[in-house]
Amino acid sequence: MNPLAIPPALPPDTFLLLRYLLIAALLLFLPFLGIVIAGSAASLVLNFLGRENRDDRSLRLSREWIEAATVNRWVLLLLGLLPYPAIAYACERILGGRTSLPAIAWLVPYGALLAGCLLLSLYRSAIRRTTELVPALFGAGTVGLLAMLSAAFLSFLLVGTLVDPAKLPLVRSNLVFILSWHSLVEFLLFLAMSFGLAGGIALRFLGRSKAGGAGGGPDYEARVLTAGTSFAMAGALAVPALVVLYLVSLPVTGLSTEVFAMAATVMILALAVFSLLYVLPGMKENRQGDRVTALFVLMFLTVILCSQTAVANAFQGLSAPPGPVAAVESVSKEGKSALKPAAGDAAALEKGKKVYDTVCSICHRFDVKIVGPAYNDVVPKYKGNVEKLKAFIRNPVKVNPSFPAMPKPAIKEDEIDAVARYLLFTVKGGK
Amino acid sequence: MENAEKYAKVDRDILAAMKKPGRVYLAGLAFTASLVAIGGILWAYQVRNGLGVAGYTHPVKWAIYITNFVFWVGIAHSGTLISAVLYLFRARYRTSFNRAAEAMTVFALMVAGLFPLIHLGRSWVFYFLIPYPTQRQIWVNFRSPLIWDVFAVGTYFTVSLVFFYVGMIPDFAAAKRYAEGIRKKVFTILSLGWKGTDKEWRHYGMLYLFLAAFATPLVASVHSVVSWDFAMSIVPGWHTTIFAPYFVAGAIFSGTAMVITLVVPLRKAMNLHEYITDDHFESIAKILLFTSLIVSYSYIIEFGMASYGGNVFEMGSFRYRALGEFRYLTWTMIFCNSLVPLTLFAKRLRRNTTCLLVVSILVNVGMWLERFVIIVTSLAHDYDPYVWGTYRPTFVEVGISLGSFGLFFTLYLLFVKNLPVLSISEIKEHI
Amino acid sequence: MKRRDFLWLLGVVSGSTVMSACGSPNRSAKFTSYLLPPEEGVVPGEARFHPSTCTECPAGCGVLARVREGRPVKLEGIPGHPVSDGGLCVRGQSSLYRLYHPERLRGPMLRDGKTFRSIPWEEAFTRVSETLKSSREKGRKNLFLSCRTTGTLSRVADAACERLEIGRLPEYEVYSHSAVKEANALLFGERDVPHYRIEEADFLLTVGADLLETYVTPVAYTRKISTAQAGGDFLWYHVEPHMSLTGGNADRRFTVTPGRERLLLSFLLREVATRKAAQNGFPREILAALPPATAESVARDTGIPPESVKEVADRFLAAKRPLVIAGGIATESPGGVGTAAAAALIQYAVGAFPGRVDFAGRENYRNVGTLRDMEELSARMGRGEAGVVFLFRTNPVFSLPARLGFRENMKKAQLTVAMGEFLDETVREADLVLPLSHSLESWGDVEPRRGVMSLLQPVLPPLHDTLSDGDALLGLLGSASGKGPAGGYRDLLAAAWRKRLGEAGKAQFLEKGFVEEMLPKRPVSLDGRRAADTLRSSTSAEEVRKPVLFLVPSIRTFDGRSRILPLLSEIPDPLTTITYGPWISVSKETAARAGLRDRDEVTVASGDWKAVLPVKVQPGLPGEVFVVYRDAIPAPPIRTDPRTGGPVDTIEGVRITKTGKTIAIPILSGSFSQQGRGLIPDPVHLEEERRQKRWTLYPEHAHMEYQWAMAVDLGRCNGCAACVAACHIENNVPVVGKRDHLKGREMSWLRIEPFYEKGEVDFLPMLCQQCHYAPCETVCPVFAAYHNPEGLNVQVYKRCVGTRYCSNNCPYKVRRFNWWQHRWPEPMDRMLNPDVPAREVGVMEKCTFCIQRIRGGKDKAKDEGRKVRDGEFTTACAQSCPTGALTFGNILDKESKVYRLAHSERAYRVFETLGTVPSIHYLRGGKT
Amino acid sequence: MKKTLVSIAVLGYFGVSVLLAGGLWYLWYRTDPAPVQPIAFPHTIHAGRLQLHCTYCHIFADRARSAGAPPLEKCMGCHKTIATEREEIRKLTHHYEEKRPVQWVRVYALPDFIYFTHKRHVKAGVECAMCHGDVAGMKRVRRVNELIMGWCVSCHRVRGAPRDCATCHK
Repeated sequence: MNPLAIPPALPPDTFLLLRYLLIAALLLFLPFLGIVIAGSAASLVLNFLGRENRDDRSLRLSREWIEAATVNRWVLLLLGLLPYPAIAYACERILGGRTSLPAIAWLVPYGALLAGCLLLSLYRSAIRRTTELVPALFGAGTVGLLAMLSAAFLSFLLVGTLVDPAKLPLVRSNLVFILSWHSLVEFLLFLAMSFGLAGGIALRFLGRSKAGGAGGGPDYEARVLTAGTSFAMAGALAVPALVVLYLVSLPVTGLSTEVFAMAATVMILALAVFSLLYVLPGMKENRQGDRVTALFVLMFLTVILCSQTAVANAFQGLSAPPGPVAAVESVSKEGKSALKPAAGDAAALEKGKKVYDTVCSICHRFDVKIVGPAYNDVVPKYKGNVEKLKAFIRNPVKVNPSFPAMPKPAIKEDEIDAVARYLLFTVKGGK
Repeated sequence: MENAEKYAKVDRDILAAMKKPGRVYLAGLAFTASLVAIGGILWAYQVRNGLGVAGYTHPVKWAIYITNFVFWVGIAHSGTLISAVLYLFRARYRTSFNRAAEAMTVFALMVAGLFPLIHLGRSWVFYFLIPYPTQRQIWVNFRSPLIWDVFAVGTYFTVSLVFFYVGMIPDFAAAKRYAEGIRKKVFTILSLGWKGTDKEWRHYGMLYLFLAAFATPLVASVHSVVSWDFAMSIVPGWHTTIFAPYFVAGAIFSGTAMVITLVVPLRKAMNLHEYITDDHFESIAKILLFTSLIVSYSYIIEFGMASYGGNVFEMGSFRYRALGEFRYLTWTMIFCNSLVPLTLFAKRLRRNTTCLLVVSILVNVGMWLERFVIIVTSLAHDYDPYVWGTYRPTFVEVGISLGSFGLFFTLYLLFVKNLPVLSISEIKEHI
Repeated sequence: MKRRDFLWLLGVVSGSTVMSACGSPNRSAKFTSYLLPPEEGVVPGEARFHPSTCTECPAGCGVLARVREGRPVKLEGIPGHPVSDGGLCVRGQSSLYRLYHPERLRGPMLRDGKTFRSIPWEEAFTRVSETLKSSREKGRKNLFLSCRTTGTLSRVADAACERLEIGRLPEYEVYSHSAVKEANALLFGERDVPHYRIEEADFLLTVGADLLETYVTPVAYTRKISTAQAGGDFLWYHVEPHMSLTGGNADRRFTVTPGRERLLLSFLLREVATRKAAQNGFPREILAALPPATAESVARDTGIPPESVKEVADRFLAAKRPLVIAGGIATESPGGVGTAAAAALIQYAVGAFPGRVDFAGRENYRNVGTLRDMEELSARMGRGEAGVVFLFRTNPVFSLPARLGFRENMKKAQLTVAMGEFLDETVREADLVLPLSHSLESWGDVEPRRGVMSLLQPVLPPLHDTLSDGDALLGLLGSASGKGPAGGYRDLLAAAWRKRLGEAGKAQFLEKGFVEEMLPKRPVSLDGRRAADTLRSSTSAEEVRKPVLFLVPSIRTFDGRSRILPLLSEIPDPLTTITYGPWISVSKETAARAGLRDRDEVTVASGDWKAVLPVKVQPGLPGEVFVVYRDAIPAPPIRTDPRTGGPVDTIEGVRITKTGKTIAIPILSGSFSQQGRGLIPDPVHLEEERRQKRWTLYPEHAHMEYQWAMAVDLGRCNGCAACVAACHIENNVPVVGKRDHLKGREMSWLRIEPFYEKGEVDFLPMLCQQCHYAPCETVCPVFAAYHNPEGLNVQVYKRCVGTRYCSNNCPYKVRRFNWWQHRWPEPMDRMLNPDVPAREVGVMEKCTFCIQRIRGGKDKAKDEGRKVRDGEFTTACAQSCPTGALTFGNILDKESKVYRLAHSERAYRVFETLGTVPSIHYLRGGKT
Repeated sequence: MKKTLVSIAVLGYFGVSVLLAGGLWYLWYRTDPAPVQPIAFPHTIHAGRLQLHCTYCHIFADRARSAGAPPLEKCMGCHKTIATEREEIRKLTHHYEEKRPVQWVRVYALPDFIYFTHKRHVKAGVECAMCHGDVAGMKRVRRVNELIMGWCVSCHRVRGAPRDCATCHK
C-alpha cells in the first residue's frame, strides 16, 4: 500500500458498531477460552498425579473438572469457534486502510483453536470412559491445551495491534512488529483471571454429585474446596500486579481517565474475591462458587471494556481531515475551468487568482458563503464594472446587514485591479 | 548397620556447622556487612555526582572497577573447575572442596556482575546493554566484546547456580531432618521432595554428570571472552593473541588460591579435619603451582613479544610497565605470582596449611595487581605521546572495592551458617 | 529600527524556546507567537549573520556575529575585511565569553566606604557634572584617560573633553610601540607605526616582533604572511632573544643575545648601504655613524653563529623586495630605539618606502602615549592637582609598575570615574563606576588603520543596565553641559557616516561592516643628520645584564586584558601546553644547571620586587633567559626608557631561587618528543607505512553521495589555537576548570600538539580522525558510536551508556568524557548553540565535523535540488583558521579541494600502520 | 493472629498496586494530550468550516523547522471586524492592544537533543494529518501521536526515509 496516502477514516458510527461487535465477541470468547484452558490444565495435572501415586480422588477431580470446563463437545466447538471470525472481521475492518494483515496471521490462531477444541474433546470423551488413560490420549490432551494457549496468545497479539495504530503501517512489511509488551501482559492477565474463573467454577459445580464411585465422600469435597479456593486465590492475587503492568505497557495514546478507572475496578473485584475466600469469617465453609465466578466474569468484562476504550482513545483523531486541501483545489479548479483567458490578460488573471488564493479566499468562496457572501451571488451585481468593484475593494462599505463589514484588504493598487478583473472574469455572468 | 552410624555421624559433623553462630562469627558478619554498607553509600554518591568522583583521567578511562570485575570473574573460575572438571576426572579429593568452591563461584559472580554497572557513566540506562525488542527498534551491537561479556557471564552464572543447587538437593533432604522451624520449611521446599529412591539417584547422577560436562567448557569460554575485552581492542599491551589462555590460567590460579584462603580457616573453625585432609590440600597446591608456572610463562612471552616484535608502541608500553611509575606494582605482581608459588615445590610446604594460606593470599594480591597493571599501564601510555597520563584512585574507588570484598565475605559467611558446607552425600559415597 | 523590535520580540521568545526533555510536553511547556510578522527573510530557527568588529584587542578585526533567537552564539571573521580578511584569533573567538560573562558590571555603582552601592545613571551623571564644576572652581584639573580610541568615538571624546574643559590625556596602552614610533618620528617625522605590506615582500626579516601573536595587528600579519607564502618564493627569518610562537613558525629562527639586535641590524644596514643603496643617494653621514663591524665581530657580539649572520645578510641582499620589521621585545629593551631606527633605515635603504612600508595607512597609534605620560599623570594626581579623573576602558593599576604609586595617587584625586565592563583592579579603586556595554551591544565604528573604517553594531539588546561607549560619553556631556546633541550616539554616528560616505556608501557600510578608502602612498623624507645622531646615541651603555627576564604579551591574554575570559584559560598555551597559569619558562640548560624540573616552585626577584612561580622547562630558549607572560605579573617592575619614555619589559639581573616546593599546574602535553612514533613522519618512514596491505572481516561501508574529509596543512598551521576556541564555542564544549585540568580531564575536542625537535617546534592539530575502520565503533555495545553513511564516526549522546571503551580503543584519544554534569552560569547559558545539545553527565562526546553545519548545508542544497557545492559550508575550526591550514569537504567529489590535497604527495595519515584509515589527511609541513 | 497478618499483608499489596495505578494516572495527566489554551482557538471553525489551509496561519510549516504560530496581527486581520464581540476574540484583542504575545500551551514538543524540521517533512509530501491527525475535527487540539523514537522510525522505515541516527539525533 502507498505509505504516502493518509489512512481513510472509518465513518464514526461504523467504527462504533465494529467495536461493539468486537466487545461482544470477546466477551463470549475469552472467558470461555479461559475456563477451558485453566480447567483442562488442572485436569491434566491431576490426572498425571493421580496415576503417579494411585490417588482416585485426583483422578475423579480431574475428570469432573474437564467436564465442567468443557460442558460438552458441541458447546466447545460452538463457543470456541464461532466468536473468532467475528473478532477477525472486526479487527480487519478497523485496521483496514492502515494495514491489512496477511490471512495467515488470522488463520494460524484459528487453526490452533480448531485443533485445540478437537483434541481436548477427544481427551474429554476418553477420560469419561476411563481415568486410566493411554499415554496417546493424555498426550492429545496436552497438545490440545498447548494449541489452545497458543491460539489465545496469538489472538491477543492480533487484537493488541489495534492499541498501537502508529505501528500498523509496519505490521504488514514485517510481522515481527506485532510483538508488543502490552499484548503479552494482557495475555498473562487473561491467564490469571482464567485460573481464578476455573477455581470459581470448581467451587460452584464440582463434587456436588453425591453419587459415590471411586474416591467420593466428604474428604473428596474438601479436596475440591482446597483446589478451587487455591485456584481462585491465585488468580485474584495475581491480578493487581498484572493490571499495573498492563497500564505501564499500554501506549500513552491509548490512555485516558476511564482506562485507569476500569483498571482500578478490576483490582477492587480481585480484592472482593480475596476477602470472600479469606478475610470474611465463615465464608470459606459454605462455598462461594457462584459469587467468585460472577466476580471473575465481571473482571473479564471490565478488562475487555478497558482495552477497547484504549483502542478507541488510540484511534481518536487519527484519520484524514475533511480535506481543506481538497477544498482549495476545487475552488482553484473551478477558477481555471471557468476562465478562458484572452491572450493578453492571462497574466493579469493569474495574478488576480494569486491574490484571491492568498487574501480573499480566507472569507470568500465562489459557491458557498463562509464569512463573507459567495462570489457567485454578489459579483454579478457589478455587471462587469471593474472600476465599481475596485472602488469597493479599495474601501469596503457594509452592504448586507447579515454579514460583518469587510475589512480593508492590505493589497496594492495593481493587485486590486488584478483581483477585480479575475473575479469578474471568473464568476459566471460576471461579464 | 555401622554404616548407618557413620552416615549419622557425617550428618551431625557437617550440619554441626549450622548450629547457632558464635560471637566471632557475628562480629565478622557485622564487619563485612558494614563494608558493604560503605560501598553502597559510595556508589550512591558516585551516581549522584558523576564518575568525576573517581580517579579516572583522560587516557586512563578504565581502572579499578574493571580490575575488580576481572578479578572476581577469575575467582569464580576455580569453583566450576574443582567441582565440574575434577568430577569428570573422578578426582576424589574434590569432595572436600567442591561445595565451598561452588558457593564461591556463585558469590564471586554476583559481585563481579555489579562492577560493569558501577563503572558505567550512566548506570541508570544499563538496560541498553540487554538485547530485547524495544519500541526504539534498535538492538545492541553484537560486535562489541562487552556484549559478549553480558552473554558469557550471564550463562556462566546461570549454569553454576544450577550446578550449585542441584548438587545440594540431597543434602537439603538430609539437612531438613535435623533442622526445625522456618529453616525446616525452606529446606523441605528446596529439597523438592527428595526421597533418595534408587530411581531418583539414577536420574540425579545423570543430571549431575550432564551439568558437569556442560559447565566444563564454560571454564575456558568465559574468561576467554573476558580477556577479549582487552585483546579485541588495539591498545598496545592489550592487543595480544595469548590473552585468552593467559587469562584462563590466571583465573584458575587466583580461583584456586581463593579456595585455599577460604577453606583453611573454614576447616579450622568447624574442625572438619577428617573430611578435609592434608592430602586434599597438597593436591590443590599442585594445581596452584602448575597454573602459577603457566602464568609466569605468559609474562615472559608478553615481554618477549614486545621486545622482538619491533612494534614501537608495544615496546613503549612494556617499557613503561616495567620501568614506569607503576613499576613497583609490576614487580610486586611478578614476585607474588611467579616467585612465591615456587616454594610449593617442597612437599613439606605443600602440606603445611599456614604456608599455603600465606602463599594463597599473596597470590590473590598478585593476581589483583596483575589485572590492575595490565589495564592501567597500557592505557596510561598508549599511542599518542601528547595524551600520556597517569592514574591515582580516590577514596570512592577504594571504598567500593572494599565494599565488594565485604559483599563477597558476607555472602560466604551467611552460606557457611545456613547451608551444608560439605557435600554430605558425596562424602557418604566415599565412606 | 525594525530589527531591534524583532530582537525584542525574539528576546521574549528565546526565554520559552527551551523544550522539555521528554517526548510529550507537560502542562507548563509554553511557546509564544509573535506580535508582528517577522521581517522578510527572517525564519525562526535559522541563523543570521550581522557584521561587527572585534574589540578584544586594538587590532580591530571584522567579525560576523552568528545570531540565533536573538542571541549571538558565534563570532567569525568577515571575509575580505581589510584588516583580518576572514581570520579571527583565539581571543576574538573567545570574546563572546566577555559578552556573557556573569561577573560583568550590571549597573552604575558609587563607592560607599569599602564597597559599592548601585545607583541610577541619572544620579551618576549629575554627581559627575557637579564634581566637574566644583573641581573647576577649586582650580583643579579634570582629566580623561582612555585606552586607544579611534574613529568617531575618539572625535566624540575630544569634543566632550573640549566642551567640558577636561584635559584629554594621551591614551594609555601597555604596548604603545613607543620605540618604533620614536624612531620613525626622529627619522621621518611620522610618530606612528607604518602599515607593512608583507604580502608584497619576497624576504621578511623580523626582529623581536611577534607578528603572529600580538604585535600591532596579528591576524592581519598572519593573513599577509600566509598569502605571501602561498605566492611561492617567500622567505621569513626571525631573530629574537627568547622563544616565541612567531619564531617557531619562521622559516629560520636565530636566538640573539638580549639587547644586541641593534648590532646585527646596523651590520645589515652597513652591508645594504654600501652594496645596494650607495647609488640611490643614501646619506653618507649615516654610514659614518655606523659602528665598524664584520660578520665575525657581529657574530661574537650577538651570539649568532657567523655563517648565520652571513646567511641573513646574503639572503637579504639577494632578495628583490626585502622587508625588515623590528618591534616587540626587541624594541622594548634598552636601546630599543636604536634597533627600531636601524630597521627603519634599512627599509629606507632598500627602498621599501612607500611600497612595502607605508605611512599613509599608518596604524593609528599616534594618540597613544608612553609610560612617561602615565608617570606624569600619577604624579599630578599625587600632587592633588587632579579633580575628576576618568579612566575609560583602561586598567593602569594592574599594568603599571608599583613605583608609580598609581593606586595610592588615585585616592588623591577628587573623583575617579572608571568606565569599563568588569570590576578589575582599577575599577575596584575608583569612586564611581560607569558600566559600558560590550561592542556587540552597542553602535559605533573604529578606524584601526588610516583609511579603514569598521562597523560596530548591536546584535542583541544590552544584557545589563549599561550604556555604549558613545552614549556614556554623550550622557556625561549632556548632563554636564546642560545641552548634549539631540538624539543618541546612534544618530550622531549615522550623521557622521552619511557625511563621510554618502547615503549609498553608508548603506553599503552597514551591510558589509567595513569600508576601505584607497589612500595614495606617501613617500617619506629622511633627515640624515638626525638619523646619524640617533644611531650614535645608541651607545654600548645600553647593555642588558643577564640573567634576564622577559615580560612578553601572551597570545591568549595579550597585555592581560583577556585573562578574565574563562575559555582562554582552558585553551593551552601553544608553546608549553599549560592551561591554568601562571608559570615561568626556563631554558633547558639553566634548568639542568639549577636542577629545576617542571612544576618546581621558584622565587623570581629583581631589586625589591619578587614573585613566586612554578617552572616550565621550555625547549629552544637560550640560557640565562626567562620568560613570563605579562598577565602573570600585576604591577611589574618595568623601567622607563629614558629616550622614548616607553616601557622596558626586560628585567635584568633577576635572581631565580628554588624553594624546594612544587606548584601543581596543568601541563597537558605528556611528552614534547614524538618518541619516534612518526606523528609528523619523515618521508622514508612514511613510504614503508604506505606499502602495508590490510583487509577487513566486516562489510565495507558504502558512501553514496558524501564522504566528509579534512586536509590539515602542517606547513600552514602556526599553532595559534583559534580553531580550538572556535570549536569550543560552536559545539558548547564546557569550561571545566583547573581541578579537572590537573587530572588531565580537559574537554576540548580539538587540540594542538607541539612537538619539539632540536629547538624547532612543529604543531599537529589533533581532532577526531573520522576513521573509515574506526576502532571506537566496533567496541560500542549499544551503537552509540557508529559509522554513518557519510563517513562520520557519529556519537549519539542519548544512546551512550558510558562504558568509555571507545575512548580506550581510540589511538588518537580524541574522545572526551563528561565526568560531571557541566552547567553554564546565567547568562552564559544564552551563549549555547541551539543546534548542538549540551551533553549529559556520563556520556562520551567528540568532534563530528560540526555535523550541525553539515546538516544545514545539506538541507539548503536539498531545497535547491542539488548536491552540496565544495566550500559551500565548512567546519568551525576550518572557518576560523587565519592561515587556511584546514580544508574540509566531500572527498567523493573529485573536483573538491580536499580531494586534491588528500592526493598530494605531501599527504599522510597519522598512525597509518594501524589501518584505521582516517578521513583526516595531514600535509607534511617542511619549513621551506 | 497469623490470619490477620496475612490479610494485612495482602491488603497492603492491593493498596500499593492501586497507588501505583494512581501514580501512573498522575504521570499521564501531567502530559495531558489536550491541554486548555489561553484562548480557546477552535480549529473546527478555521480549518474545518472555513477550510483554511494549515499553512495559511502556520506560515513556516513548509519553510522552517518549526511551523510557528501565526503573529497576532494575522488574527487581527480578520478579527478587527469579525466576531469581535465574542469573549475569546476580546481576549485576543486585549493581547494585541497591550502588545502582549500569547503564551500558547504546547501540544507537541520534541526533546532538545532532536533535530526535526517541518520543512523537510512537508516537502516530502507528508500531509500534516499524518502526524497531527484530524485537527480540523478537534475543538481543542489533541495530541494524537506520542513523538517517541519508535514512532518516528516506523514511518521512516515504511517510507524508506534515512534511518541514520544523525538524521534526527543532534
